[in-house]
Amino acid sequence: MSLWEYANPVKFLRLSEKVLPTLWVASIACVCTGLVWGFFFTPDDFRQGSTVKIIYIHVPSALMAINAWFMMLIASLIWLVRRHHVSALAAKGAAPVGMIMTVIALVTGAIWGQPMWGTWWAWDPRLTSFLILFLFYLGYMALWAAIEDPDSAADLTSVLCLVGSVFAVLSRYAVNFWNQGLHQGTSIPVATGERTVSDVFFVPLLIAMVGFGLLFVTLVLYRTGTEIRLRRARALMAREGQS
Amino acid sequence: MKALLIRDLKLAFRAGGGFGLGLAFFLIVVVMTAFAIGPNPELLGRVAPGILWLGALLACLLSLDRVLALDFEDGSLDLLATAPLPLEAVVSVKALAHWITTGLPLVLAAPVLGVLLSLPAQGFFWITVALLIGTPALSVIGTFGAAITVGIKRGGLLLSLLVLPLYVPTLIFGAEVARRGADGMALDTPLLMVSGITCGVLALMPFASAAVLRVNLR
Amino acid sequence: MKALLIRDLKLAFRAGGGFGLGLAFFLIVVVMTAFAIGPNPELLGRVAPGILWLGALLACLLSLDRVLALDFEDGSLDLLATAPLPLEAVVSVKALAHWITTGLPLVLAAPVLGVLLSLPAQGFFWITVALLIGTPALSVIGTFGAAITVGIKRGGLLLSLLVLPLYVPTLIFGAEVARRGADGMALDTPLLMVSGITCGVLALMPFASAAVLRVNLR
Amino acid sequence: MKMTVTDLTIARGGMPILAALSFQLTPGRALILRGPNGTGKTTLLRTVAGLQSPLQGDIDGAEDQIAYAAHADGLKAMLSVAENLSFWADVFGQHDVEAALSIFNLRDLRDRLAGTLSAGQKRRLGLARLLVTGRKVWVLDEPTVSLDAASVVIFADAVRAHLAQGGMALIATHIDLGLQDTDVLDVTPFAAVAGTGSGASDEAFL
Amino acid sequence: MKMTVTDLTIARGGMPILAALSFQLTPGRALILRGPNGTGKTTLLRTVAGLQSPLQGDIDGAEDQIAYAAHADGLKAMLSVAENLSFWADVFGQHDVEAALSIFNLRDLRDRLAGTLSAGQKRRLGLARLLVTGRKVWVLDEPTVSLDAASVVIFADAVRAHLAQGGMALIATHIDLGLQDTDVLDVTPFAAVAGTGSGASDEAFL
Ligand code: HEM
Ligand SMILES: Nc1ncnc2c1ncn2[C@@H]1O[C@H](COP(=O)(O)OP(=O)(O)OP(=O)(O)O)[C@@H](O)[C@H]1O
Ligand SMILES: Nc1ncnc2c1ncn2[C@@H]1O[C@H](COP(=O)(O)OP(=O)(O)OP(=O)(O)O)[C@@H](O)[C@H]1O
Ligand SMILES: [Mg+2]
Ligand SMILES: [Mg+2]
Repeated sequence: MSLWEYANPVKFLRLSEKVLPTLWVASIACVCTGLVWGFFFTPDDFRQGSTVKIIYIHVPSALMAINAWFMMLIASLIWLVRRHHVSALAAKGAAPVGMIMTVIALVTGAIWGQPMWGTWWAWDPRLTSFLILFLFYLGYMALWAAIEDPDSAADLTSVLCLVGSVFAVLSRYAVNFWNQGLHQGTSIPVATGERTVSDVFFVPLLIAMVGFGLLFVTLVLYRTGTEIRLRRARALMAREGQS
Repeated sequence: MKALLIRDLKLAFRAGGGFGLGLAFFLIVVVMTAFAIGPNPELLGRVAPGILWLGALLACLLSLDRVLALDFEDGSLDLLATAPLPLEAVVSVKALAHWITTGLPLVLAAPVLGVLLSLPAQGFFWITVALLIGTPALSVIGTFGAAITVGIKRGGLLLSLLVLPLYVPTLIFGAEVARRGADGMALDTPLLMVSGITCGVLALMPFASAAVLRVNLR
Repeated sequence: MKALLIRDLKLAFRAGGGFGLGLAFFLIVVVMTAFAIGPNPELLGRVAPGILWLGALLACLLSLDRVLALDFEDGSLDLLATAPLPLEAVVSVKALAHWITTGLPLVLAAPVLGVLLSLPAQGFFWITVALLIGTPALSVIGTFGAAITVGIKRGGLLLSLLVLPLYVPTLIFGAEVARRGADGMALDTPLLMVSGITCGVLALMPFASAAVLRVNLR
Repeated sequence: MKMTVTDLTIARGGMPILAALSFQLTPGRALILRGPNGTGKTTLLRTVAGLQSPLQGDIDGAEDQIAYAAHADGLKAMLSVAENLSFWADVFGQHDVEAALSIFNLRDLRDRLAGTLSAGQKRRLGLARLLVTGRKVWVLDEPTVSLDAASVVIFADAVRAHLAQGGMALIATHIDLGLQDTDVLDVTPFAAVAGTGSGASDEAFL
Repeated sequence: MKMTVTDLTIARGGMPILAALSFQLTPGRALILRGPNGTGKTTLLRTVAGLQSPLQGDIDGAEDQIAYAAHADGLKAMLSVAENLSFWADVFGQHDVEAALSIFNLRDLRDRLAGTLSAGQKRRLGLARLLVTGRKVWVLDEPTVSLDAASVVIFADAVRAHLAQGGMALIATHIDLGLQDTDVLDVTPFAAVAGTGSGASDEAFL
């Protein structure tokens, strides 16, 4: 049995209905532990004071925001190549989640920036490229909203997602070139060999990130399910109207 | 009239025209400006009020060609012209709908974008006020432009050509209010001017628009 | 193909779409900015390159919705799709026509407007070069946006929402070239990047546009 | 009350195309306009509907009486059939659209977006609009375009019903509508002879 | 060479509307599509013309053979009649437009802007376009809309001439075109029954 058989909406629905409850519990648990631990059971940073704790929301959301777009990119490719409705709908369902994550990253970042850099916003490359990412999310969702016929919408948005990704990467470099910023580089071990954050901060951060990851998966599965049900209702109604 | 307003709002939302788009465009213009001018916050801060006004203006502009042209193309305008309600009412309602879907959101969004352009703290209140008073004028004047160009297919560019000069006074005084507000200077004169322009325009423009529209329909 | 190009140019001129309008809009945007920012020449001089790019960008944008939508509405696109020439060729020709009627005039006009914004002397050459290299990319990317939104009536606003983010790299590097040129700094990196983007886009975009267009026609 | 058109001269693009045209609409009767393509029927109808002003002559008893329907149906693709109809009903101060919907049997299409209708369905909706205007004088330009036989009959019945209630109708058409005892006016003989278009905007230059 | 359509299923808005449709176009003969409004004629024609892809079945011998003419004539209001026509001639690699102009007697309108034509004149121009494509298969959607009797005859003659040269024609219409010995296909019986639309995009969700 191949993974593809879950490309069948009905099968997919059944599966997601099975796993969703556990996913909900797990993700919420992780997020809560991560945040609570991070907020209440870690010492204040000697330099940043208690403001450092915002990192437990900021970083995970930021990462998820990027990953969401990756996931959409892959889903779009699958739709274009194999034309599985589920993947198209998954991309559709992921977009709002990703956008919210982006907004959270932006807002928490801004809040953080006030004490750290003494400004709500600075045209730092990473910040800026996040703003651009936000714009891409906006356009993508607006396009979904603007087209009635679901299949055309799926096709168009997928192409937009591909082209958009290319330009997003380009923009990232452009922005870097345009302005070297004050935002610190990544220091997650997976990203770079050594780390700049001590374990005390790092463990809860890790948990929080896992939690956000799970939460993202949960939300996407959930939203995809909703989209599928909508399409199903639509199909049934059409059948009614026809016969 | 109520029916017309409701319908226009409905269309604005369904056809992906309304609210969101104008805002997004506003946001983009601001971001683009930053890219174009460079990240230097002090410099950005100085041009911020002007740029915000410019962005609002362009966002209005871009949505103008939907105001009347759509109804003209599908014949709705002909039918409305033979309907009981006077064309003056029609254009006013259209302008109102345009303001609700475009102007109002811009007003609400302006402060947020002010942050992006590192607008001086005391500027936020005044840019909002200036836009709140100014944008209705933009919509009404814009509707006039739309009425003039309604015959021309995709007259968007021509439309903006006709309208932008008419926007100059509003822009100048509006930006002045915002700038002085940001620098904490006295600003009652420009404020009065903006309000004056808006009131005058609201009172008189609809007749001009209706007249022009009649010409275009025949 | 030649027939198509000639026809599009003809239409652009007759329907009051081409040449003049884009230019005029460019001019107006620049003037408006001057108004909005205030008369301080030193400040203007510093933002001049960026503003010129911004103006060019918006002028392109505003004329984009005429590129394909008109032909879609009157059924020409359906007929062209059944005609011997491939859609890739059609969109390329359309982009070319758009550039000739919009981009090219802007390039020629930029130096003149530079004077209005008191652009530093050594900046003139480079702003022209930057625009000359950059604007084709704008037209081609824009055509892609037009192809995506062609089904949507008066999708002008949505169009710009989709296209502007795609313009970011071109804008950044283009403006960088202009700014560095004005400040007399080394500018080969951004220049290379702009050229690179333009070439890449010219080579690949038409296929994307054609694909999208096919979807919209069905 | 009746509607009288006396000694009318109409122009398109500054040149008169129909001259010295006079006719009358009486309650309960329909007047069919005939004439080859390009004689000026559409222009005439637009003039009668008050959408353009005549060069000469006058039209009495038309103001606020006319429901005009032309090639463009004034439908919004993004509104459902019912929404489209009830909008026009509101504009004309009417209320129920059910009657109109069922007469032109659009009942099962009521929640479909107008943009997804077929040519004939669109046209039916456009005609249903006439019923919700509550106007006495129908001015119709080729109403049966792209209607199938059945729908043409439905339309004819609608017109008959309208006339029966003392309404009037001025209809330009190329095909037979199957309406009995209607007056027919062939506009061909009234074609304006070059130069007679006194009052045409360009005359002044001659 | 002939054109064969076998076991075709077509859809609009994700639901099949015509199913299991098969027919053949043979040189020298015209096939008239009939059926009430909304049965799917337009959709069928668009599919045959390759403007949308069928759910099932295939269409042979159509590629680069088809001249399609629908409700929208693809005319540019700002181009003169002659310019409009010669543009399409160029696109299809043809050259003289005089023949077409005179057949649909548009000679005296040749320098008029297409935007100022009357409905029927526009339509005549749209049909004249067919002659300059040099394509063998004409696919026409309600070609005689808003044409007067005389023009309908002209059109019928044009079709006859085209067939006589070994051309083919697939025509959807509601009114009689006065073409002799044509095959008629009523699409009503092929209306897709609910659920049979295997492959329809939404079927997967049921
Ligand atoms: C709105 C503004 C901001 C945005 C969009 C933003 C975005 C991001 C992103 C995308 C990451 C990436 C995760 C990674 O690659 O490691 C990140 C991490 C981080 N950001 Fe921000 N950021 C913003 C503002 C700030 C501010 C003001 C601070 C405070 C100084 C800050 C501190 C951090 C830290 C400490 C990390 C973790 C980096 C690491 O892995 O060590 N950010 N942010
Ligand atoms: N701007 C113009 N300049 C010159 N002639 C014009 C102009 N506009 C329209 N005409 C001519 O006016 C005449 C009347 O047009 P109209 O649409 O009224 O004809 P019609 O009777 O409705 O024809 P049809 O039956 O085809 O609809 C046409 O011959 C048209 O060519
Ligand atoms: N998006 C959609 N969703 C559901 N049904 C649709 C959609 N689009 C079109 N239809 C239906 O498809 C059917 C076929 O339309 P089509 O235009 O092919 O009919 P037609 O035979 O050309 O009718 P006419 O003779 O009126 O032109 C119509 O009943 C229409 O309502
Ligand atoms: Mg007519
Ligand atoms: Mg049809």
